[in-house]
Amino acid sequence: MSGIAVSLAGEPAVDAELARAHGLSPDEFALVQKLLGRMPTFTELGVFSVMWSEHCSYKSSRVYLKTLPSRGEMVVAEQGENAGAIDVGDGWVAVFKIESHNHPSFVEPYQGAATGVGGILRDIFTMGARPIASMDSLKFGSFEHPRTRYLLGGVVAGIGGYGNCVGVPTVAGEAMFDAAYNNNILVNAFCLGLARKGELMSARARGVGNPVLYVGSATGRDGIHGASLLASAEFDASSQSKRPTVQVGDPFTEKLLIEACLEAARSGAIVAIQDMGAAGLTSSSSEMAARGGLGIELDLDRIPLRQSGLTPYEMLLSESQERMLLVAERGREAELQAIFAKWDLHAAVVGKITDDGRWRARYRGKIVADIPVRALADEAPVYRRPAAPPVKPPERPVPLRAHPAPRAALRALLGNPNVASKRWIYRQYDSLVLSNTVVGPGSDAAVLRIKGSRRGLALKVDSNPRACALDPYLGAVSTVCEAVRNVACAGARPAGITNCLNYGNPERPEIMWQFARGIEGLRDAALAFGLPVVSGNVSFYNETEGHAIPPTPTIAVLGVMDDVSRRVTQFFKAPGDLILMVRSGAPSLAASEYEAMFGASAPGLSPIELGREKKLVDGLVVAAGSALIRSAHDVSEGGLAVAIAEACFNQELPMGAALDGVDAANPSELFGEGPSTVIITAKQGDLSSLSRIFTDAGLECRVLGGVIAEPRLRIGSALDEDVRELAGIYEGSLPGRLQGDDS
Amino acid sequence: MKWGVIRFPGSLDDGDALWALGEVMGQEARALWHKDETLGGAECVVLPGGFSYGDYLRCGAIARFSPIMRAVARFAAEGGLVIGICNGFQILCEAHLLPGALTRNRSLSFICQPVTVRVENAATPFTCAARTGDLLRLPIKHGEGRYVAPEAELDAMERRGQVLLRYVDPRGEASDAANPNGSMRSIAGVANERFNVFGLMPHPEHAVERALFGQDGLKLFESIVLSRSSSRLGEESAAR
Amino acid sequence: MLVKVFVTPRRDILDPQGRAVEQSLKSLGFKNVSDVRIGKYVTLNVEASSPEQARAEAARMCEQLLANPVIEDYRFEVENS
Amino acid sequence: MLVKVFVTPRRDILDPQGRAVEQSLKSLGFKNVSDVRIGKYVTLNVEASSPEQARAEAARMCEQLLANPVIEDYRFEVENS
Ligand SMILES: Nc1ncnc2c1ncn2[C@@H]1O[C@H](COP(=O)(O)OP(=O)(O)O)[C@@H](O)[C@H]1O
Ligand SMILES: [Mg+2]
Repeated sequence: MSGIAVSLAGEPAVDAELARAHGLSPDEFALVQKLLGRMPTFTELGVFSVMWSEHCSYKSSRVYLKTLPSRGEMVVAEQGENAGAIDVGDGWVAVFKIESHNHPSFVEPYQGAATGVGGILRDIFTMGARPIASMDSLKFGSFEHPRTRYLLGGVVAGIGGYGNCVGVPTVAGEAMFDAAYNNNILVNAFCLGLARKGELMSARARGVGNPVLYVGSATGRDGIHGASLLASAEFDASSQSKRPTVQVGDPFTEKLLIEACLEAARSGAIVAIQDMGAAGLTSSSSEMAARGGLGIELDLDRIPLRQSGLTPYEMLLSESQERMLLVAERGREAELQAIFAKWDLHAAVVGKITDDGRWRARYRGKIVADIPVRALADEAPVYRRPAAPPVKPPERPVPLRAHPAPRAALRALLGNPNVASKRWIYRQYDSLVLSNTVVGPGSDAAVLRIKGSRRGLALKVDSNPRACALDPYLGAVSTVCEAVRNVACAGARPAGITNCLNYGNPERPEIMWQFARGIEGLRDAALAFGLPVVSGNVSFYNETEGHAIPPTPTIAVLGVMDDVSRRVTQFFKAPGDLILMVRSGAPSLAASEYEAMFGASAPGLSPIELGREKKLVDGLVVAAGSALIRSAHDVSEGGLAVAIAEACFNQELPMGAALDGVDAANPSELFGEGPSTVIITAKQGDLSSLSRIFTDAGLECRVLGGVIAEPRLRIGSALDEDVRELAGIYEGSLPGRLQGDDS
Repeated sequence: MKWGVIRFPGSLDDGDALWALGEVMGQEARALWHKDETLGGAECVVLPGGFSYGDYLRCGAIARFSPIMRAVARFAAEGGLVIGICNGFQILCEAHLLPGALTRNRSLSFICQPVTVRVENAATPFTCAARTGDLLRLPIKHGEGRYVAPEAELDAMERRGQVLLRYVDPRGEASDAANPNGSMRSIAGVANERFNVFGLMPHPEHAVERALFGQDGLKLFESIVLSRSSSRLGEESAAR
Repeated sequence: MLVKVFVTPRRDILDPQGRAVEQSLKSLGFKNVSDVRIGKYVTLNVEASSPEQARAEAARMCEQLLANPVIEDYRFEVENS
Repeated sequence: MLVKVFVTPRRDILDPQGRAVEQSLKSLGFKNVSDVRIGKYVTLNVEASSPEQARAEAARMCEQLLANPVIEDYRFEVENS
């Protein structure tokens, strides 16, 4: 059955040219006609173009994503629902996901980043979980680039502006500056929510005849074609009013939506619910219907509008923020409307669930779209695009002639914005609201308590584009290892992964190859740690004028602690404690910050043995659980010397360290990065039990020296530095570069 | 004693205040809804932190017209105890229950960090469990916390002892560097002339547990409990 | 009727935003700029039977909500639209 | 010369602030109010030899800093002062 649908007066005629302008390839346009059994109407063409866009359909990545391990004992909801969920014990499930908002943030940093936070929050509370923490992973161009300060200031203010206003603490994140992102910054936002087990909401429509309700902000012309046709000059130029407009966030409405939706979820009157994200009304309605194997009918005359004169095409494609679509139990509409009214939100009945498997939209007595639901969701094209390694080897920094003196290198590294304190960023975020943050930003991973339970959750997000540029497989593996290790350093057992895969144009074989290798790395590492990948997001086309960003898989890990009082921070605690180093292999300067600053001196990345990585992480968890660890810090950007310095920077009372067990003449020992290395401190009396945990596992575990009261950092005869001075360099770097923007 | 924590649309730290008062301190604390017209018998009303009505136009400007604010004004006029924290402070200023106004931080950015404040007058219901000169470590988290008022009014307030908390350095000295937001005279918290309404930018409700931020915030809530129980004693003996 | 309201920070009150913008303008090369002040510009429509009535309403709106006299001055214009 | 700049949110762009203020005005009894938009009102002095020169500078300041063309429109006036 082809259904009948009509174009409206004044709408352009649908032909191959218009389809192309909508980003549909000739084959795709032919497939549309075949699935419909006729020519699409103008509205239908718009609907197909967004639903089949890379952003909504995952057409280039789907075959790869299927290879990721998504199952596990603790997994409650999997890929396919809006976010993954994991059973964390005591009747609680954690729901978490990370998503990109790269291009919007480049165009308008404040609103782009703000609406990125808003979107990921909705993915979480749409599942019936209360958002309890956010993280942000940011990549900017170098500070020499004229737009970097503006973008950094705007993005950070936008994340804070939104997150602070909805009352969800931003507890951790990461930030990096590199010329490779000059023209394509990355803004990846993560959100974690908690729900009672058994109370998760679904996005699967049920019940023929059930009403469809629209809740939240009215629909405007925001972001029409934001998801698909960002660059289609001819089409844009045809009409000023059709220019995609920047989406502006309204965190206040979002806060009301959170409260109202969670209250409505508890009423039991909601059958299914989904946020209106990319391709707003279209994707939320068709995806809910598709999951339930049903049809849906929308009455566009009832859609709340912000301005008059919106066409069906615009209503269906609008990406106005702070909107939710839900399917209610028939007869309980009024009950739900009363809950939303309590929160000053309007809930309008805009359609119903049908049994004919069609996605239908009516407008002023006419049917403007009538499409098989499956055609929009399941029958979207899927591509296995050509993938091939690049012909040219990856670019390397200029070779290093002579190593700088350790003292100079350490100071330079501490002042390098990629290593230096990110306080300038995170102090613009409320990290305290909700009274759960027992370890906030500044230590390796953040730790939250769960009120009314002894348990805690640890979380961190990481990426490692330098390593990914050298080797997209090993880079992805090492990124997973780092995020897992950060969570373990806090004393938590890693429990699940979410990822945001930022790559260039997938139509280029070398990008597709990077992506494929990245997925393999993510998969192998997840399998080795026994961790499910519960959710994720793919962001392609991160390139400008043929220059792609380095492959940047961003990995966030959630860990669980049975006893949150056993949490560990990275800071040295007391003089007299022993400083130990545990590692899984020898570090290398390849792809390190040292190399980026001073020049290339290493042939390639060190290999990673995942079995040893897992043993190291398991050892950390066991040792923390037995209270044998006083502090633990992951060695990452800047290497061992930087990690030791960071551990000395205890905000309450700076500590010192005296190390004799380091080969200070070897720059890769001091500044190398690479496979796992962790700095641990312990009481003298715990040394043997602690080191046995690691040596029994076949790992290198060495005493490097001890914590001293005098705030000095001494490494053999190579270094003897005043810790307060080093802290000044470390803390002063970002504020110094942003002078004038802040006091 | 009985506490009421008002929940405005956009209140965020209401749950934290209820947690601190109810779970940590064992007080009888309940949420009050902004559309209510009464205070449900509360002996102290808390206006919590957050972004009421998105803090659009000016912080607290819209919330002060909530129905419950008429009850709060009446309660305050009768001598009832009212404390506004952060956004609550902003609302109380907008409602003219406290003098002055809170404006954009000198740095123009939101700041979340620990501060040290000095108790300037311990002879009030909000500070009586402390001593004048005591230092408290509390968190701030706000974008608009720069306290301003006309100089002449500030002079009068200082004379009457209405400045209850001032930002200081860890040694207890007020200085420009220790002033996180550029507040006039480093003011962090003020009371009205009758000393029954108090507003402050730092968050005592986030400093009540050792595991989170330390416990210095308890001093302020304990003061209120102490002053209530002594005034209740006074009322009882007067009745007898 | 179209009401335009101009809300400006009071003279005696520090305007850090104005100062920051002045700094930025100077560093962009606008050396001969001074006294930058940043206020609010509110526009609204009010259905009123006469400009006088619209003006009276606008004055009340400003006093009650749109401006805070402790820190701001205001001024408004009414236009037939 | 005194330059007055009026920055307003672009028509199609959501103005949550304006919406909240409109709601609030209505609940204060100003039922006949609509279309509230909130923008910025920037005043500054510029030393210029002629109104034309001042106008040219003002235009450049707006484009470079005072307005964000992605989401805002602007308009300005120059007065001899
Ligand atoms: N953009 C950000 N937002 C919030 N916190 C951040 C951000 N960037 C860094 N941080 C915090 O600063 C600390 C150091 O970050 P990072 O260098 O990524 O840690 P690590 O090297 O251990 O992975 C962490 O506590 C992290 O959460
Ligand atoms: Mg790091």
